[in-house]
Amino acid sequence: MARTRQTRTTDPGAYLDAEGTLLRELPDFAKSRDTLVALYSAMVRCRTFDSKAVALQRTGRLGTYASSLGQEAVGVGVASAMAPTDVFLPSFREHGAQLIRGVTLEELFLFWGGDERGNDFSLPKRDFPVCIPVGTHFPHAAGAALALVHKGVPGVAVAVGGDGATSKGDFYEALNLVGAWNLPAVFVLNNNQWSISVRRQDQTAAQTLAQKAVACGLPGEQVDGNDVIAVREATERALERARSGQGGTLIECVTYRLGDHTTADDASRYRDDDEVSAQWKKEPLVRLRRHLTQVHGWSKADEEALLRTCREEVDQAAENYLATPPEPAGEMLANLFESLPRDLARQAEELGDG
Amino acid sequence: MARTRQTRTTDPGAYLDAEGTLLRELPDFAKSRDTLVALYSAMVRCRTFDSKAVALQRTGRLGTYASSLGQEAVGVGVASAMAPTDVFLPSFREHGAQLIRGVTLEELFLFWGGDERGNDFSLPKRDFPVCIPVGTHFPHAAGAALALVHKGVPGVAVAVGGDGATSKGDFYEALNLVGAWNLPAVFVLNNNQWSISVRRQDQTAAQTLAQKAVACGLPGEQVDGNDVIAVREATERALERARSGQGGTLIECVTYRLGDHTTADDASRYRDDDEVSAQWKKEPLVRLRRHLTQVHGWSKADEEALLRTCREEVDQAAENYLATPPEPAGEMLANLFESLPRDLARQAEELGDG
Amino acid sequence: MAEMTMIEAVRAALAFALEEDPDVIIFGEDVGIDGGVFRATEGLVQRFGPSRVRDTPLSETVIAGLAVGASAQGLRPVAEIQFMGFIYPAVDQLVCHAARMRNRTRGRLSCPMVLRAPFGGGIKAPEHHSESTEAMLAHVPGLRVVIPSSPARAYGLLLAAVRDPDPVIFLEPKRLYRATSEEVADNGEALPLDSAFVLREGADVTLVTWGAMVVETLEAARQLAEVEVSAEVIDLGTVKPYDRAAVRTSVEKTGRCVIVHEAPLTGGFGAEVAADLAETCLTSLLAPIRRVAGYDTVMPYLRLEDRYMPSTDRILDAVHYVLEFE
Amino acid sequence: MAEMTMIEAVRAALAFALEEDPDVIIFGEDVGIDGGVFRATEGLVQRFGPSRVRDTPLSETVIAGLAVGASAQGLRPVAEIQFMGFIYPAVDQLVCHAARMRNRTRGRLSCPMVLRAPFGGGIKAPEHHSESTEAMLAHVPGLRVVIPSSPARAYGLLLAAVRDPDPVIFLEPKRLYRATSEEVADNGEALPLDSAFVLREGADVTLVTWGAMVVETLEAARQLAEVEVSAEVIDLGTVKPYDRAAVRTSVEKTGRCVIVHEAPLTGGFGAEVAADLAETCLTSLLAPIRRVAGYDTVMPYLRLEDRYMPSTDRILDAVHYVLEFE
Ligand SMILES: Cc1ncc(C[n+]2csc(CCOP(=O)(O)OP(=O)(O)O)c2C)c(N)n1
Ligand SMILES: Cc1ncc(C[n+]2csc(CCOP(=O)(O)OP(=O)(O)O)c2C)c(N)n1
Ligand SMILES: [Mg+2]
Ligand SMILES: [Mg+2]
Repeated sequence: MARTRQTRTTDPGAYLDAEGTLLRELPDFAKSRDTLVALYSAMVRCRTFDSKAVALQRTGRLGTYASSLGQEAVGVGVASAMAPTDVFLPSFREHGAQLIRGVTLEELFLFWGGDERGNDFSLPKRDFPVCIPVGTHFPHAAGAALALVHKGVPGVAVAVGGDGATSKGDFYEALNLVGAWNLPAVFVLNNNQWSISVRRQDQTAAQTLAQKAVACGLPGEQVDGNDVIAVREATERALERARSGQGGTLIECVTYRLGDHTTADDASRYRDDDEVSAQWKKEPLVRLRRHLTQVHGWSKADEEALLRTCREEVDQAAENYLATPPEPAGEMLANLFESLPRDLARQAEELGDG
Repeated sequence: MARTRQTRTTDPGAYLDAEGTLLRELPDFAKSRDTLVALYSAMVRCRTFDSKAVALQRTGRLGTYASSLGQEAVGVGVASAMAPTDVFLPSFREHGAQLIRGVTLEELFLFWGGDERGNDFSLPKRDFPVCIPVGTHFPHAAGAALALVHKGVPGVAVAVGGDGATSKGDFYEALNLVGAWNLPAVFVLNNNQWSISVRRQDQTAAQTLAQKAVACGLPGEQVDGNDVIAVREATERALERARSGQGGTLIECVTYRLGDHTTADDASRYRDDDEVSAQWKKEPLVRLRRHLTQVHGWSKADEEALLRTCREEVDQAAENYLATPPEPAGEMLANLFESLPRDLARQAEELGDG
Repeated sequence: MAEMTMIEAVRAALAFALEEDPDVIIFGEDVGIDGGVFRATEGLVQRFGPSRVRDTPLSETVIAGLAVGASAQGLRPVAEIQFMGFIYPAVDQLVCHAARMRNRTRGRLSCPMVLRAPFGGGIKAPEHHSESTEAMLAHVPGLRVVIPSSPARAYGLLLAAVRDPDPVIFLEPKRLYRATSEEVADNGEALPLDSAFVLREGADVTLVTWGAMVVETLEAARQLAEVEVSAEVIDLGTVKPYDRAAVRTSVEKTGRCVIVHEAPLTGGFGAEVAADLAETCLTSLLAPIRRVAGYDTVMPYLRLEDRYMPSTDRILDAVHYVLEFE
Repeated sequence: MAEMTMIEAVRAALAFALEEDPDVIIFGEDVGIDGGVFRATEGLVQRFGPSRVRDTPLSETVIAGLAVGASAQGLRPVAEIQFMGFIYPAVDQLVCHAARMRNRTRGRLSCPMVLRAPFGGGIKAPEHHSESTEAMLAHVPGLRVVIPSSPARAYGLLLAAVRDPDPVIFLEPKRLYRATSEEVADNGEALPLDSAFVLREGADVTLVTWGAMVVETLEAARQLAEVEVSAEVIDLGTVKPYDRAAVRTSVEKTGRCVIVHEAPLTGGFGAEVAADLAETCLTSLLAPIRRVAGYDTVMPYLRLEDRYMPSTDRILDAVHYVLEFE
């Protein structure tokens, strides 16, 4: 069992710069127009969902919502590298990844609208629901990885968390276990520079978040989290390592939260517009669109068609969500255990079916 | 605020090898015969206490006990570097350090004999009592360091824990806070290779425990934990850094647990005698005695006198402990709050004074 | 005197405490420039500086452990847990250290710390942002658990908590943060801990409650008055150790008792109140003791939240049951 | 049939479970070659191999979280927490995930996991090695809390826990591990969860208890029989959800009830049992309900431990009080 302990602490690797200029040779998958269009479309779809969700929340038709504006490349890059047999464990900002995994837009709306049925995914049957407590899903990823090994499934458990999550013991304990047991798990850090109002540099004195892997004896790598190609490429390599029995990897994706923390937050209380404006120049969609335009003949018409499709799809899903009546109240008890304990019969009766 | 992120991963630094041969130039303090004799005496005193405690436990006159046999250099090296205004936070195996800090032998016996008065130290008034849950005292050390800064006391909080403790989130979260807030705290790891029956290498894939500091952006250093001079020297440097506002340090002391985990454990269930015998050759007392003998004319008579003094002192303390009647049962309630809440009056009455 | 909401009262008490005692410090997630997600600490870092009001990394274990260490060394930390749903990583430090430092050292060290946390449902927040698990902490010997139910009580009890020589868990019903405002004198006067508040006197039935449920309970009492039923309403204020005498005295007078809390029924703190009455007031009881509580299930997501929360109607049903019991 | 102590019965049940279901795995601190500090897993790693029986690093949070993740993906982990005093870092994972995975995903994922922990006092162990905080966990909706009180019940209930489709906290009274032995058929037969055990029938008073206190309670019943008092002894077995009907039926018959537990009185699970009776059996009650429990303080170090633990004498005092009450 070889253990690499190298950690890149140089500038995060990117293939495309903010202008969409090629910085180095693309990995094979990124030479295909279809693949790049798929990645780009997934990011656009995610952003469309985000803005609809914020709009619904603002008009009182959705609960508190955490937008992934500006960070779409992380979820899309990670999930696009994964296989169906892998298990995905999202934090609350990985809509882009969930959509690629097959969670429907309607399910996402239901979840954020405060309906548990939004977690009853029709497709990625074994993916975990959104984890609201920060960082507690990293141990689950270790457990999922253990189950995959035990069942002989060649899958990998992939968990995504934020920069703030790296301060939680759960993150460290789980990463340490992944190292000690050489489990097929990949932990991805969506480092968007902020944990609500706390800056990345006030969260930890570590120079990079990737170097936290050193504490647990496994490789850590920092990539440009605004370059979907870089994210996907790093994830592919980590998955390959894990699948071939070489154990876990920590990937830090350096990006930026362009929006408020959630719809309940007002980021102008604690950060300058200037900082945000500067970051807008580096956001992930534009650079890929430029590359697509320059190299693959992506046209204005292509762009408009894509936006229209996404909008229609999202609007339709929102309508379906809004038309879904709440569950009967009895469901809150009916789903607690596989079968209702005798002790709860009276309460179930009181709650009734309506 | 300069942050060093260098971590030695070479062989742990030592001044004396197992034979007592000098490996490099001694630090100034270790050129003084008096200082070395004091260090040696403290280790002998600790070992004498250990064997008495084990004997008392075996004859049913003490509770479960954790001996520090073979690891005396860690506690003695660390505590001898500390100032009275520093705050010490021990795990359950740092009797050597506690004794130097001024905790009395009798208090130690009382504590291990199951009497809370053993934590009511007459001397190091602000030192923490032994921490039984593994690793939970590291956050306290961060808090103590914060209090020292806040009160303008030029002290440092020093916590010692085991190799097993490095797997706890408390350790990591606290070390991360020390890094992020640049607090005057030193975390010492007493790496005795075992966490009950779990080997150091099964605890974490990290090559060294010292390198865990990399995750938190502060310096980590590995020293030979069987060389009291090396431990003290590293601690002095770390204390100096902390006192001058440069923040915390992680020190890993590489040593070996020669005895059972506690008197409730039987280490022969999980490790070979051969391994233990080999380690006996490296234990910390012999090498310093050889050095004292070779360089400072430490004589057989000196040795015998020391052993006798220690034995007498320890026996006397044990007698005093055994002669101390248990507290009145009412104390268990009387000390819960500063003053007894009305609600507990009936229970206090029921318990009575006897 | 100034008109204050509960969140303003909390902030005023914190400012008063910071002002009066240099050893008082505040820390937690986003308590600095952001002023806390509910704005309890708004303006405090500007006024008292970042050494008194500090943002921590995102680690509840370390927040609690830091408070233990700092308080044991002479500070008076007032730490914030952002939502009670995230208090569990702090429980180990509370149970194993904060609650017992004084006992274990026979008074040599102690933990005069306060851990504040917004709690309870009713604001349609995301998962884990709405639970009420005061009973778990109220079972821990050595902890005080205090729950205010009005701006004035928040102000007075929080000051008492900060000045108390022992650890206090201070749970703030977030549903009440901005629900109403009242005149509060920002004069540094504390209210006594361990004493219940009789919010309304009555003769026919005793309603015992705490936290946000005080609202529904008072409303029930008001509606009962319309039908000539006189209900006494007791707000425990301090849940642990609670004012057993006040509850007993009331039930001895009324002979009937309904206990109301938002937390799940089974093992909720209402069980303790009922059990105490079943031991000490049995002969005064004219009817069974009813508890109106949350259901024994996970607090549902927001669409069903209203169906989970005890309502005035459920309280009235229980009152009528005990009134009509023969 | 073989004569077994409780620890042997636990081991036999674990071995049976490992044998019958390849998805059962065991992990925890020192559960491998060491066989667990109490030897519950002795010989299992040799028999089933290190992929079924694994030593974890020293991290209770990760032990619980690992169990959540593994069980949600189809394994049936039986994890060990070395002592209940170290369970608190696992509480967050239990409350926030294990207890609600099924509810939150509407049944898509669930956590068929068991968390075993030795608990309770009476063996003169060091600090934190002797507490009983079952009430904290019993308040959490979605968790089952099971406590055996004899070798046969340990065997049958543990097998039921492992086979149960939902999370079970299995607390083993360590004082009973080697206290007695009895014939246990190692035939894989489980005992029903959620059902109380009537250990002794009686007509004059109902004694409700669980865990190690069953010993003192049965002894009290024996002594009462000598003075012609017939006590019914009920062992809850499963504390949450508990068999309310069994307790009610008994108290309706006897009219008197004493509840015995080792945990501190206030907010202990005995409060729930008393509260339920105060609601449902008031008219049958001939006397106040007494609780005999640990004091509301930190479990003392070993020298005063005996003074803390509820004794047969304290139980008898309470029984005489309720018998003589008028
Ligand atoms: C354990 C826990 N503590 C506090 C919170 C409240 N909270 C929600 S998100 C958040 C910040 C998370 O920051 P980060 O991990 O960087 O993720 P981001 O929101 O930036 O994606 C906090 C403090 C929580 N959800 N869980
Ligand atoms: C949180 C916690 N879990 C489990 C235990 C039981 N336990 C006591 S010591 C120990 C091993 C500690 O190993 P290490 O940190 O290396 O210290 P050492 O005993 O070797 O000095 C364990 C598991 C404990 N005391 N605390
Ligand atoms: Mg972030
Ligand atoms: Mg060790």
